[in-house]
Amino acid sequence: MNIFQASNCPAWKFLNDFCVIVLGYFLKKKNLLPYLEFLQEENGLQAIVPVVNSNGATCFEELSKENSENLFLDSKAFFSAKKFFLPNREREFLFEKKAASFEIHETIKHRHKVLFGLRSCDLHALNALDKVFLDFYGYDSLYRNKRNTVLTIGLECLKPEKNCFCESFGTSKPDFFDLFFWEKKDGFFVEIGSPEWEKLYCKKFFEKTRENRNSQKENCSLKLETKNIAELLEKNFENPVWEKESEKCLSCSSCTQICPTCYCFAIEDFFIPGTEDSERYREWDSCQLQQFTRINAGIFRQSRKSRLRQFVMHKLSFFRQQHNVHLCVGCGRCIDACPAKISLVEIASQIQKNPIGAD
Amino acid sequence: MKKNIGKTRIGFFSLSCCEGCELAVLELNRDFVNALGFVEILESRILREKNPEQELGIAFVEGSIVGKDDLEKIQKIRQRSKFLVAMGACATIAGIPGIRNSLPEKTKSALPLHAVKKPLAAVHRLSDFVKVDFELQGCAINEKEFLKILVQLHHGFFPRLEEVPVCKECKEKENPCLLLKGIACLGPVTYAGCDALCPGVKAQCIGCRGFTKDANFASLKSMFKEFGLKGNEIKNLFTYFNNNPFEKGGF
Amino acid sequence: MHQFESPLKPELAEIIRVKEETPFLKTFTVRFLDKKKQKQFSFIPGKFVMASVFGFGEMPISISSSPYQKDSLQLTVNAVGNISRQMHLLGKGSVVGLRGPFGRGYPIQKFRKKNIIFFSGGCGMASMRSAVYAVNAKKELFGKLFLFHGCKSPQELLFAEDIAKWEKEQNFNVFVSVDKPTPDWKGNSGFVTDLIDKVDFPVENTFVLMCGPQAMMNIAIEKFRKHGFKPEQIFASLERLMHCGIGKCGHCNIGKEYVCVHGPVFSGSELEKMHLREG
Amino acid sequence: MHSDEHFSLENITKIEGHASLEVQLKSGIVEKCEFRIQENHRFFEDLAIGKSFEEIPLIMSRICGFCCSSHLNTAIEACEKALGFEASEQTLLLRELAINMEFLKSHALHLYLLVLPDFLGKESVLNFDKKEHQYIHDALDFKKTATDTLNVLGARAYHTVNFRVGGFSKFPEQGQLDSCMKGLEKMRSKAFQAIELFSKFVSGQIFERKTNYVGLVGQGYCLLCGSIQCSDGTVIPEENFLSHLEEFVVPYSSAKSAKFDGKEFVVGALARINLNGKELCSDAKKAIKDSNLKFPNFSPFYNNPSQAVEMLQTIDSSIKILNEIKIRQEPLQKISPREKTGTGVTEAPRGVLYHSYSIGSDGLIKKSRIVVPTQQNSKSIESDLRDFIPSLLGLQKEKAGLEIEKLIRAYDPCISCATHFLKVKWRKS
Ligand SMILES: Cc1cc2nc3c(=O)[nH]c(=O)nc-3n(C[C@H](O)[C@H](O)[C@H](O)COP(=O)(O)OP(=O)(O)OC[C@H]3O[C@@H](n4cnc5c(N)ncnc54)[C@H](O)[C@@H]3O)c2cc1C
Ligand code: SF4
Ligand code: SF4
Ligand code: SF4
Repeated sequence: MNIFQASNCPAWKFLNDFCVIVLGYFLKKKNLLPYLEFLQEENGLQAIVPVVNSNGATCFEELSKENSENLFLDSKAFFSAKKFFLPNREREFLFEKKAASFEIHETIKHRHKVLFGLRSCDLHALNALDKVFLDFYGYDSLYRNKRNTVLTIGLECLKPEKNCFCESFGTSKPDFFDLFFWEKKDGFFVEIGSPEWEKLYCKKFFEKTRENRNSQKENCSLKLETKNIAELLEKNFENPVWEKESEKCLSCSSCTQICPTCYCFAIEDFFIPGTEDSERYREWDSCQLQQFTRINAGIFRQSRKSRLRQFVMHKLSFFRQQHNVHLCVGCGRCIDACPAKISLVEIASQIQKNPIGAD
Repeated sequence: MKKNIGKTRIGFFSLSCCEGCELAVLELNRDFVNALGFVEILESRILREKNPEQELGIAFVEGSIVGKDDLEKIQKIRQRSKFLVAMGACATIAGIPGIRNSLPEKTKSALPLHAVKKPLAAVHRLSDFVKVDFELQGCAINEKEFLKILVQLHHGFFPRLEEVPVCKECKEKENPCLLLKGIACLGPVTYAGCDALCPGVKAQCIGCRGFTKDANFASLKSMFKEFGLKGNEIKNLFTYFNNNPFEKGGF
Repeated sequence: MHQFESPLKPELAEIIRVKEETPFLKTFTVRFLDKKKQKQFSFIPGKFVMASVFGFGEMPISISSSPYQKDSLQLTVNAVGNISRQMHLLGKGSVVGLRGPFGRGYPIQKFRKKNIIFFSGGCGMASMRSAVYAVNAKKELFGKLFLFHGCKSPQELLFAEDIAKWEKEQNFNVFVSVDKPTPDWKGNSGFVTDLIDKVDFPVENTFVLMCGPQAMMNIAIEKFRKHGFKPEQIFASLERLMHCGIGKCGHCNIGKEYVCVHGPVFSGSELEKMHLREG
Repeated sequence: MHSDEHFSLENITKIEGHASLEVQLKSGIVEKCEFRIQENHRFFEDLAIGKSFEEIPLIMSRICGFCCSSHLNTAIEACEKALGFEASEQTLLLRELAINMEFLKSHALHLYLLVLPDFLGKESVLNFDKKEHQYIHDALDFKKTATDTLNVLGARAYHTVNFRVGGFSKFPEQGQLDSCMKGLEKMRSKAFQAIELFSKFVSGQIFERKTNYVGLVGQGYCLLCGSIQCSDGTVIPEENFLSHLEEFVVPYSSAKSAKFDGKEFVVGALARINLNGKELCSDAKKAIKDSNLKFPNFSPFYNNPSQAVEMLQTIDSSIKILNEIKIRQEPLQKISPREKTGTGVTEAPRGVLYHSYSIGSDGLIKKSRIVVPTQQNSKSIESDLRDFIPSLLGLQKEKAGLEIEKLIRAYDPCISCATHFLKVKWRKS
């Protein structure tokens, strides 16, 4: 694995957490775009940046002449950068019919990318995905190949949005990055997070600095008590809150589509028209849809209640029991995106207020 | 060893509709010409002069059932085809012609129904009268979806409608959600497959692909009321396309 | 940069024999085209493979042959949907894809010197047969053996020949029940779960292995518990939708478990903690 | 065919919709000639009642798959006039572009897929041999260029979604429009070939019948707005169209026929060039000259080469629009309703199309009225056949039938549209 192991190393963590002065550089704000263009042109990386797209939504796109004016740096993007690791539709294999047999061609296509503008929560989300796709009963090569060719540049969040609650999960402090840009007056303090960072180094724009990375981030107004939440929810599987909240739920699956850590996918085969060859695709799926658990004997999570519960419980309880981290990084995107205004923070705190079997 | 499957014999038929779905198939362009390599179009009133009635592998039928002659026609088609695919909103959810079903009683009774030769009391989708093996949704249909199911059926794979709402594709397309802006959108209750076409151009989904079985109408309607929509506005929206007399999403 | 071989990549395997078991079930004997792969392939009963019919998709199928059968393996497939129906159309010489074995099988090692009750319903017999074979091959190592099997009608009785053979064997108590018997059916009729109350079996030192529809297993577990079985004595194999088989796609998730990697065989004590009835 | 013959063509194919013909010949004279439109009514005029003006265009688009954009834009025009709203210049240009592309698509499909097999002596395009396959590719290429542009403009080629009363829900992006232009430029040379091809087919044609031609005339080769002109010299504003139109029921058909100022008339490509040929672009004029076409022309068969000429015309005028336009994103105007009636008249590929709506103060439609081209032409089709059929005497029946169908097809009748707008009083016998 190429991700810098040291970021997980306790000594390094100690240094980062307790020393105010960290090794780093300074990048002037006006140099940001030239720097990204430099990475694209000189270092041969595909630069992915947060922009406002033509429909007015904020999302990550490849930097180009057209969208360089639409760079969006005010807060986190509405749509996360998940699609660069888990595209919503991706070919796994091509099965070529050869006489009576087949030849299997694997999709190996990836460009070296740099993802700029990931917020602290986004970086933590990547870490959660890594747990599933890099070392949980084996790895997934499609993800792994992409992950290994992506460099990350984080960006500090100064002002949390209304639905942000990253502090509750401790995901407000960045971890697992190659470079991290801390907002300063007319520039960024550039913190180094991995040995890979050299690929992102640019003598022309990076200045030596005496600045430090002191964060001016405001606190989130939304809070969730996360201590013991996994156990609490497990005990409250039959809490009436689920039924009540799910009455509003449209089962539109927006929450799972937009969540930077939701990773479930479906695999399907398609014939190539006019041939005996076929392709195997993987596509985002969602636990909010009935088809998600349909087998011959029936649908296991038929009711809206059980599907909504699966989403929240997977985030706050199940994943925690499997991997020791929550599958939620507190970005609040699912709350932003829900047309029915269902919030997992709200559900969890309602259960905290009125647990069943409290004794 | 797998047998050589040969060419699939298909036919296009239209009942009462605008015939846009059959034209939409031409949107496949080169793929359409290539498809002629593995299918044989035996019947099509637009493309063929002589249309003798014969056994078909797949019959693609567009249009809704307005009169008894439509009904007789579809029953005959059903008899001689192995698969029947309903094509487009008219055939799957009664569509625009079906607005007739949702007219106020007064207007409805004043309709010059005798202008239809053998009128039925309501406009129907195909599955009300005959077994439909697959429904290609949309007004007009999505040509890529058409090709997909044509190829699947050709190979003996029976496609099935999945309960996926438009919102899923809307999110994949990274459109800003209209419901969040207080615009009434039927995306959450409508079958996906159009690549969230309408929200993609900032227009609300008006449900041309039909309502999912899993739809939560009560919640959506109360949301629309909160947006300030009046009763008849909500009804108009829900019955834009979804007008089948037996299933109208609560209207 | 080093590329990683995909764990999702199927290995090619050839169908060398097809046997029609019942109108909807066929047993396919398959062998990897790659001889080395075939040689390396070993599994514990209860494990499954992901079988691809190219162009149609991939599905989890339990291995129904004996783990001691080395030159090939058997898959018994129920034609219920697209992939399985297409598989039924394949004949000798057709090439399919296989991945695996995946999951956790029955912990047969633990059962030495113990009595075993095999309890299966419908095509759950597929994975059960492998376990029976494994145990039966070294019968001397185990205690008393019981087999309960239920199916809808005599016509749908799976592996009738095997069952007939086992019936004749010593130390092997076989009970088959059909839901809807035909006039010429001489065995038990009614739900197989009813047999639990009718048959005498030891509870001490006995393990129950279970595979079948979830509704059947729910009742059976309840009944066995009533008869004094402890949860640790029961092992059941669950069925869930699976797309990847390696704990990534999320479909088979139940609580903290993934059926494909933590199961499909779970012990009764694990099952008690799982949310099996979600509604 | 004998001089005394009764025959009917059931289910005329390769036209848009369901129609049939019944003819009675006696001593070489056509005694009865009934062009029957057999589509079932879908009552579009009634469906509009009670819908809001915002919904109307999308509903009316579904009248016909062949000319959905025309119905859509005509309905928008009618609603906007009723509401007293003036669309921005950019919006109007894009609408005009859409109509132009609709013409290109519709004409190409009609000429290559429905008409051409007749002239090549083939049953269907599906029976074209290898050499003739090129025609299918040409047809699809024209269609693709047009629908690609419509896709950019309206998100979908058929039943476009973002043309709205008040403008566009979202304007296309400049970059996409530029690539449309490239596509159109590539098709220009093909359009010249098309004119040559289809004028060849009519070169020996002697049948003609003088009649009246009606179309929109105004600035340029106008399709979207102008005043209505008749070849007899009458010029009237759009709103008055209906008062000059006399509609009447024919008992055998499910669609009404119409007369203009008491005279039967023809609309469509031929009518447009006959009336407005001087406004064609210079290349179209040159192509007309090069292929020895004469306008004004009174042979209905000349409708086909006229359509081919219009293909070039629409390509050129689209390129002109695309050259001019620089997209600015404008928000969709929110229009407050008022009580009034508005009328929209445009040229659809098959001729003059008329929509009129009375909107109430609540924004809901109270009354609607639609007149479509084929309905206007149906009387002429019959008269042409009356004159034409006697010239076929002595021909084999099958051949005669084919000639008759050729003439009907030359009109490019669009039956789907034609039936839906009439309240027919059926005589109860
Ligand atoms: C660990 C494990 C072991 C297994 N072992 C075996 C075995 O040994 N033998 C065996 O036969 N099976 C076994 N199965 C079950 C087998 O995997 C499934 O039967 C198989 O995946 C079916 O695939 P399919 O494509 O043929 O069916 P699908 O086409 O996926 O259909 C499956 C079922 O869902 C229904 N369905 C699917 N989509 C829809 C829809 N949109 N609307 C309505 N209904 C729908 C179908 O009608 C059908 O009943 C096992 C499963 C697991 C998890
Ligand atoms: S569950 Fe919601 S808040 Fe948590 S990471 Fe996903 S989108 Fe963000
Ligand atoms: S805009 Fe409509 S379709 Fe898109 S996410 Fe929102 S509700 Fe769903
Ligand atoms: S968004 Fe809705 S109305 Fe638009 S095409 Fe899709 S299903 Fe039809």
